[in-house]
Amino acid sequence: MSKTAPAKVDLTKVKPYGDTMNDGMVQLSFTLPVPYGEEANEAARILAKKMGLDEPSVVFSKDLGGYTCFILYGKCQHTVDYTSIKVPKVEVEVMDRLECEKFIEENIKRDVVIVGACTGTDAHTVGIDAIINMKGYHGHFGLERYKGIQAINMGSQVPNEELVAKAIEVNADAILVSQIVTQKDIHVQNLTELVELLEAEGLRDKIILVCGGPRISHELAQELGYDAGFGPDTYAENVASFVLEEMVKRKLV
Amino acid sequence: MSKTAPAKVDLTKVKPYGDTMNDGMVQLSFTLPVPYGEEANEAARILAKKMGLDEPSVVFSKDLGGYTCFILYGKCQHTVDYTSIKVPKVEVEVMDRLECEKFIEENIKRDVVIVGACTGTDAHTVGIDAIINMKGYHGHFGLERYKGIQAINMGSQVPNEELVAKAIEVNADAILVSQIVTQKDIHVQNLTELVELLEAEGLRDKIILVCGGPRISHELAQELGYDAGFGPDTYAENVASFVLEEMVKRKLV
Amino acid sequence: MKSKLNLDPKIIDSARSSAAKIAQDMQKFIDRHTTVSTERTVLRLLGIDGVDEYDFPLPNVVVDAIKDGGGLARGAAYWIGNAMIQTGLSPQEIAERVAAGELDIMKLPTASAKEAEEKIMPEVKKALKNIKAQTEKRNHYLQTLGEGKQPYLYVIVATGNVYEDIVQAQAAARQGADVIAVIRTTAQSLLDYVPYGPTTEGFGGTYATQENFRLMRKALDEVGEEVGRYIRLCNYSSGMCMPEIAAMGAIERLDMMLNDALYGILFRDINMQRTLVDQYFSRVIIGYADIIFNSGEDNYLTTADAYEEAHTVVASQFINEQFAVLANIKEERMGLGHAFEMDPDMENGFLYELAQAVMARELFPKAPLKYMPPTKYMTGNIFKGHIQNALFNVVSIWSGQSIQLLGMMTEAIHTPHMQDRIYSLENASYIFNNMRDLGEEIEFKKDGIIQKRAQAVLKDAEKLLKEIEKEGLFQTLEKGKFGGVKRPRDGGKGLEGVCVKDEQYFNPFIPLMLGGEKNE
Amino acid sequence: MKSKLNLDPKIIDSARSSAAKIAQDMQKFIDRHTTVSTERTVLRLLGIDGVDEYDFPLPNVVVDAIKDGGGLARGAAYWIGNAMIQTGLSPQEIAERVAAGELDIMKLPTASAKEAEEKIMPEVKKALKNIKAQTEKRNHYLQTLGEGKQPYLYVIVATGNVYEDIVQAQAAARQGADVIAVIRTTAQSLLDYVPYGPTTEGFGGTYATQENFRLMRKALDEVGEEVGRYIRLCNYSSGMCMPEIAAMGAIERLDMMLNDALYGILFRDINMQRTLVDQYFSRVIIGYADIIFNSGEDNYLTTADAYEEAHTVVASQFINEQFAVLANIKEERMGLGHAFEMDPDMENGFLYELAQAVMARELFPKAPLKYMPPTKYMTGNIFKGHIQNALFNVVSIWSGQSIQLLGMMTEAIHTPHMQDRIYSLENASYIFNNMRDLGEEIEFKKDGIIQKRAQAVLKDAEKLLKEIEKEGLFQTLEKGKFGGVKRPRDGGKGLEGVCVKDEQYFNPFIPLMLGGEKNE
Ligand code: B12
Ligand code: B12
Ligand SMILES: Cc1ncc(COP(=O)(O)O)c(C=O)c1O
Ligand SMILES: Cc1ncc(COP(=O)(O)O)c(C=O)c1O
Repeated sequence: MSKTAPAKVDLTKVKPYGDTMNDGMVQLSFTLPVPYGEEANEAARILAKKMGLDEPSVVFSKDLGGYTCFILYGKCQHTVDYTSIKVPKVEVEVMDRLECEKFIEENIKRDVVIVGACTGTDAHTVGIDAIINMKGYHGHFGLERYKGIQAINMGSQVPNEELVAKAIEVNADAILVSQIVTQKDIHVQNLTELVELLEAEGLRDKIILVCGGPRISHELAQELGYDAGFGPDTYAENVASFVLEEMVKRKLV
Repeated sequence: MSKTAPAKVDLTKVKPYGDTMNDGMVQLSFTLPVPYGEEANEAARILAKKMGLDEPSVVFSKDLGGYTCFILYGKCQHTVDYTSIKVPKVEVEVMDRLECEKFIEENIKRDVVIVGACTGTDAHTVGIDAIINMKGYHGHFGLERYKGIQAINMGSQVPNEELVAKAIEVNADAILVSQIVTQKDIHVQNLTELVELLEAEGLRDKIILVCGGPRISHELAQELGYDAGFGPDTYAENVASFVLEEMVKRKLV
Repeated sequence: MKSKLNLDPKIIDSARSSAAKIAQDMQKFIDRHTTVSTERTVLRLLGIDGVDEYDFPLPNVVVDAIKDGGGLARGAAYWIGNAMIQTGLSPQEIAERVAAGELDIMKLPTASAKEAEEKIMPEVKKALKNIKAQTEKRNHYLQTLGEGKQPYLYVIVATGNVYEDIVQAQAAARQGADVIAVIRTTAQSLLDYVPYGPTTEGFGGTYATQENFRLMRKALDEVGEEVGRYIRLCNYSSGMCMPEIAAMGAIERLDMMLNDALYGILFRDINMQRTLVDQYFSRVIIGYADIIFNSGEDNYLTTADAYEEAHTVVASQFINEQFAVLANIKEERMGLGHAFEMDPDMENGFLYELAQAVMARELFPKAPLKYMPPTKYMTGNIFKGHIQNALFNVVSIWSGQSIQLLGMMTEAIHTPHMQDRIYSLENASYIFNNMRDLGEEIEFKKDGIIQKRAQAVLKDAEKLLKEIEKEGLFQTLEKGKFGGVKRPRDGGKGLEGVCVKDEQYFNPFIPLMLGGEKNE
Repeated sequence: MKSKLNLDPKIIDSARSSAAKIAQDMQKFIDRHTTVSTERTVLRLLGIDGVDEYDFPLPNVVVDAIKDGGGLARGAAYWIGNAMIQTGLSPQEIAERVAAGELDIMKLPTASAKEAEEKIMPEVKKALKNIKAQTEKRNHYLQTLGEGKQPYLYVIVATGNVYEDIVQAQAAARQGADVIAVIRTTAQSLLDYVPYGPTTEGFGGTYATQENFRLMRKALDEVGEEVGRYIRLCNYSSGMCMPEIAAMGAIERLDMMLNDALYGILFRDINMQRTLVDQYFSRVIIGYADIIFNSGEDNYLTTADAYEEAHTVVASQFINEQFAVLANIKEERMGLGHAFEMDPDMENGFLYELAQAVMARELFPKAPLKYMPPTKYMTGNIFKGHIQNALFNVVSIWSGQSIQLLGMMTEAIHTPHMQDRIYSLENASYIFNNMRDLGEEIEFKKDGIIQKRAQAVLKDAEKLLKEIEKEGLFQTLEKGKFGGVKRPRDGGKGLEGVCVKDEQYFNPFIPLMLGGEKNE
């Protein structure tokens, strides 16, 4: 019985934690297109080893008829240097609704026009409604409720062309795009197409372009040429704060 | 709309199957000893990338207070050559109870003596009872029921020394060891110690040595110096068939 | 049977009678109109199939020609009958020539409506006979192979590739699935035509085409024989092509079809006039083909709150029931929809879900209720999600639901992977077996939380139905009473495909399907 | 309260009265005997602690000396009292000198028993005061911080390293755990001594040492204040050192202790005479310290069939209740054990589990029942396992259990990883909240499957108790009536530590704990 305290984490070499520091324990589940049996289990173990998991153990496998699914545990040997991680985040001081309204009054001094839509063939409006509609989400009012913001929700299944046309028509300061369906990266296509359209119209620099959805990160948004991206649990005030501060920053007031 | 049938599996390059051949989809769950947040998610993604998973996506993470647990999906890029897999298996024609009894009558012509125990500090007797006791398991009678086999179940928590002493005392043909607890590889220690004891007594070659338990594979058993290892869902007839045929093969009759 | 919820039969009757009036009122509107897709359906039933050189379906080519020629008000049946008389060609040949630009059926001499109807009657009868043969084949399978216990285990496949779907569907059937639904590709419901042939590319689903139906039907028959259980096939006929897809389903022996105009209006922004007219013919076909239809009330709870708006589901179920009555669908084929969508963090939420499910069972005792899993409050936490699905399964077996759409623990993440489906099947099979007779065993405390909740929801539903009875269904939809979604009467997609019938209009299938052959 | 199961009160009374006779009969045997661990416990309570140069605990050193000197029959209290009189040293000093070989307490002049008892009485009182102070501290916490709702969420930690355990225990408390149990290292229960100091190496569990208790208690008090909820600490006192560990638990303010001689006999092969004698003193301590004890009937169902042998659980619960009564434990502290262990593939298995759980609640209405999760039929399929645990949680909230040992989906694989525990807590918290008042709402059909099952099990339990009453408990255990495990009366570990008391024997703690100070 030694009497030492447990190992402290080395943040430059982080490993998964099962019940002991650095035991590396990871659970996996997947299916292989091979027939059920000992050989299938071995295939699963070999795969896990290739992933860098020591002592892979198939704790369950099941015959799916030509396919086999597995549950497997193993000890991950890779490490991550946590200290060197920098995640791009929307850099903005979040203001609540009243603060946003005051900000507009003081810094923008006119109505801000925002157009939003769920584009392409995507019919999932709950997300964009949560941001724009009066009622909002989880007790946070939507943009329609903001004095000084004129918000237009175009709803679902809006072609990018229509969205751009509307933005031009109302002279929008910002466009908000929602993308929920991500199968086969359809959102990436859709979002990219919008940027191209805006660029073709010479509008890209004059407008603040924001996207959101459960699989959208700020990083992805920036890669695709957006000013910001918002993921799950976003509220109107997050978006409003960003748009307003960005307008001032980019002198679009 | 192309009109081709889906990709057939290439068994030399098998990848996980989510909903399309070779999409590589794998689910992972683990904990990292880092505080909850975007950086933690990124750490999880980096780790997954090191495991060879493309497009790792953290679909859930939770704050455990200084620790964060994750659920993650990603696309495994490793492949396995299924065609080259050979799994060592207990090579035996499984005889049912009556066949075993006949085999003894015809080929051994005397009572076979088998001693079994759950060794070390392990108190899980259900497994060894399933193999040895009259009643058996899932409708398969245990060895006590076999005519021509004299089976002795020493029960749980049996020190290796006592087991060897008993085997000597009754002049056992085979020893059956059960190991259920595998925490910190205690079963490996325990099983190894028994082999060493038997070797020290000069008994190893004169006895058939078999182990079993939910985490025992034939491969592991052989590595540890056993003649065979049996995992989950073993019945008495599997063990009996092996022991009897091995006795004849090794001329221990 | 005594009501376990102590529901007041007078309120039930009152709600039902309001719903009947709402449906009858709408039926008057429906009876005056036809649509492009209704007419394309007539053509499909008459055997017109295939595509032109631009991959455009022949039924569309012909109906567009009729419409452009100003003849839609008389109905496609008339024009085909007339063309047959004038050219001596079969409907398919006529369509092909129209597509090739070789024939303008609007420029032919015109026979009387009666003559045209008589001319096509043999084709009509043939179509009906084929459909009946499919019904008999299904019955034969059911008698010889048998079927799974209720609640049926219903899973979806959605790879986009019909051949990949088949692999997964067969695997699921082997693991216990009773019903396989092939989810359509995103936005197919907005297409004003039905794609053609086998398809291998779709987003979040696979195109509904007749060939895909046929391929999957065959695969399920095969695996059904293998597992000794008839495996039902389901697809979607809501949307712009309601009756066409219903007809394809009837021809290819689908067993179940999602079919709900209200769904199209609210969740696909399809014009309400268009789709309510379409719905009628589609349901007549479904009724005739002995297909179970599934309505989409469950969807209301994805946009509105499941606790607050529970009564809208009940009200809509009553309306859907009455629409089905008018289309001569048997009670035993009315797969009215509802769902387990309350916030899992709600204290006693399970009790409210249970109250709702038992109530649905009592209100529609013979209906094969379609019970939808939690979706809205599913998260990336697949372990929690698996438990949410478990409670959903508990409510289902307890309350005696009929069709159990299996919840997938990955609902918030992706359309199901092969293993997701297997673990879901396991979840439901375990619970259904382990709790088999629970419903029989249990009584609810008089005036307890459960009874009171059910009574209150029923009362609210009755109230809403009375309002709708007064205002009419169109106006109700304009006000956003269902799912919190407002739709203008003249908005949405497809209004241009609606047309008022002229006096000579006829659709030879409807009368025969409703009463004629059916009861032969 | 009316029985929901329509249980016959006469049968209940009969079963209880048989159990009382069984316990009283055994108590006669107990009263005639003492054991080495009972005597070591007296020493520990008198303040003797620490180890000798070979890491051997001083209580063992002293009791071994007494035993070797032939003095065990008179009790360690006498010999210490006498040594105090003769040497003027404190108990701890005496022990240290014995260990150092400087003092042979068996060779000292001997005072009378009365004198010896008087001499140690101040030490005894001090010990009791310390324990009472801990009880008061617990009550204070409960009053100021409050506690979680029942069923308490009970999770285990088992890393082998007390510091690692602390990390995990605190994380679990933050995620909602109400009780933390530190599983002991494999086979500690077979050690005839209690290890000393903080420990960091164990297999499948962490050594139960007084220092480990203290460290964990402190950690839980801290996190309790952080989360605003008193977090209970549980450990195991079954085994070779039952009363010693109970005493350590009383001193370090454990709130719950697994404590069951039958468990030790059946599942650890500890000699029945030894452990039944030990159990008595351990329960007296537990009762005095206001600790909840947990009995181990759940274990029977891991070796015997849960459906067939359900009545043995009930019979054993009645016996454990009566043993507790004799040790002056309040009903409110009787954590009788039972479990959800039927084969998940059994049709209507849920109904039988529910019947059993509701019955346990009705038979022992005030007892903080300890309900154990599925273990035997757990497999490597963690998804299925998570659902098995969900149904277990459903039964628990429905039937009003008190202490919910959370099932881990990885039960068949490993002792819990940090995340396993979190997902289990989520599972139970979700279900308990979502079904909070279900039990209140539900009545069972008269003479339905559930009522009949409960009645039959109760009847069988009564019958078994009558048999045991006739044969005696020792003989019953020899016959393998519990858990299907047979144990000989003179077999197993530890018989050599049992000894018949002589007439001058005294244990100063028992009378005071039973009646004296307790009611002051
Ligand atoms: C409700 C729902 C529906 C409803 C939609 C009703 C409606 N009017 O919206 C109905 C029933 C119609 C539906 C249909 C379909 N659905 Co759907 N649906 C869902 C479901 C259950 C919930 C989505 C939701 O409402 N979330 C709640 C909102 C509040 O969250 P959110 O969208 O993430 O929004 C938040 C943030 O992301 C962010 N945000 C979102 N947008 C924006 C935009 C901006 C600018 C900003 C700043 C922020 C922001 O802020 C919001 C608030 O915090 C999900 C599963 C799930 N549990 O997630 C599946 C899901 C999204 N659906 C899916 C699919 C495939 C479909 C169908 C395509 C299926 C089919 N083939 O028929 C159809 C067709 C729809 C279509 N063409 O798009 C898949 C998508 C898979 C994928 N990853 O691609 C999911 C994940 C289900 C699944 N596992 O298959 N669905
Ligand atoms: C029942 C049980 C107990 C019972 C045991 C009663 C008894 N008399 O056996 C009790 C309650 C006493 C118990 C106690 C403990 N248990 Co326990 N227990 C289990 C449980 C629930 C089931 C095991 C079982 O009976 N399986 C059924 C049998 C039939 O299967 P089997 O053993 O695999 O045997 C089959 C094959 O493996 C094979 N086989 C097995 N042996 C042999 C031998 C030969 C020669 C052959 C040919 C074949 C063969 O054939 C058998 C039939 O097909 C498992 C969890 C689980 N669901 O698996 C935990 C489990 C095994 N226990 C565990 C632990 C840690 C303990 C404790 C150490 C906890 C503690 N610290 O107090 C204690 C102490 C026990 C000890 N010292 O060993 C862990 C082990 C973790 C690990 N991997 O190391 C498990 C996995 C639970 C967990 N997640 O923590 N346990
Ligand atoms: C009634 C009904 N029809 C159709 C659908 C699906 O239609 P689409 O193919 O438009 O997504 C649903 C979806 O949930 C539905 O509930
Ligand atoms: C009553 C009782 N005591 C003790 C234990 C554990 O004891 P051990 O430390 O011997 O494993 C258990 C285990 O489940 C139990 O039920």
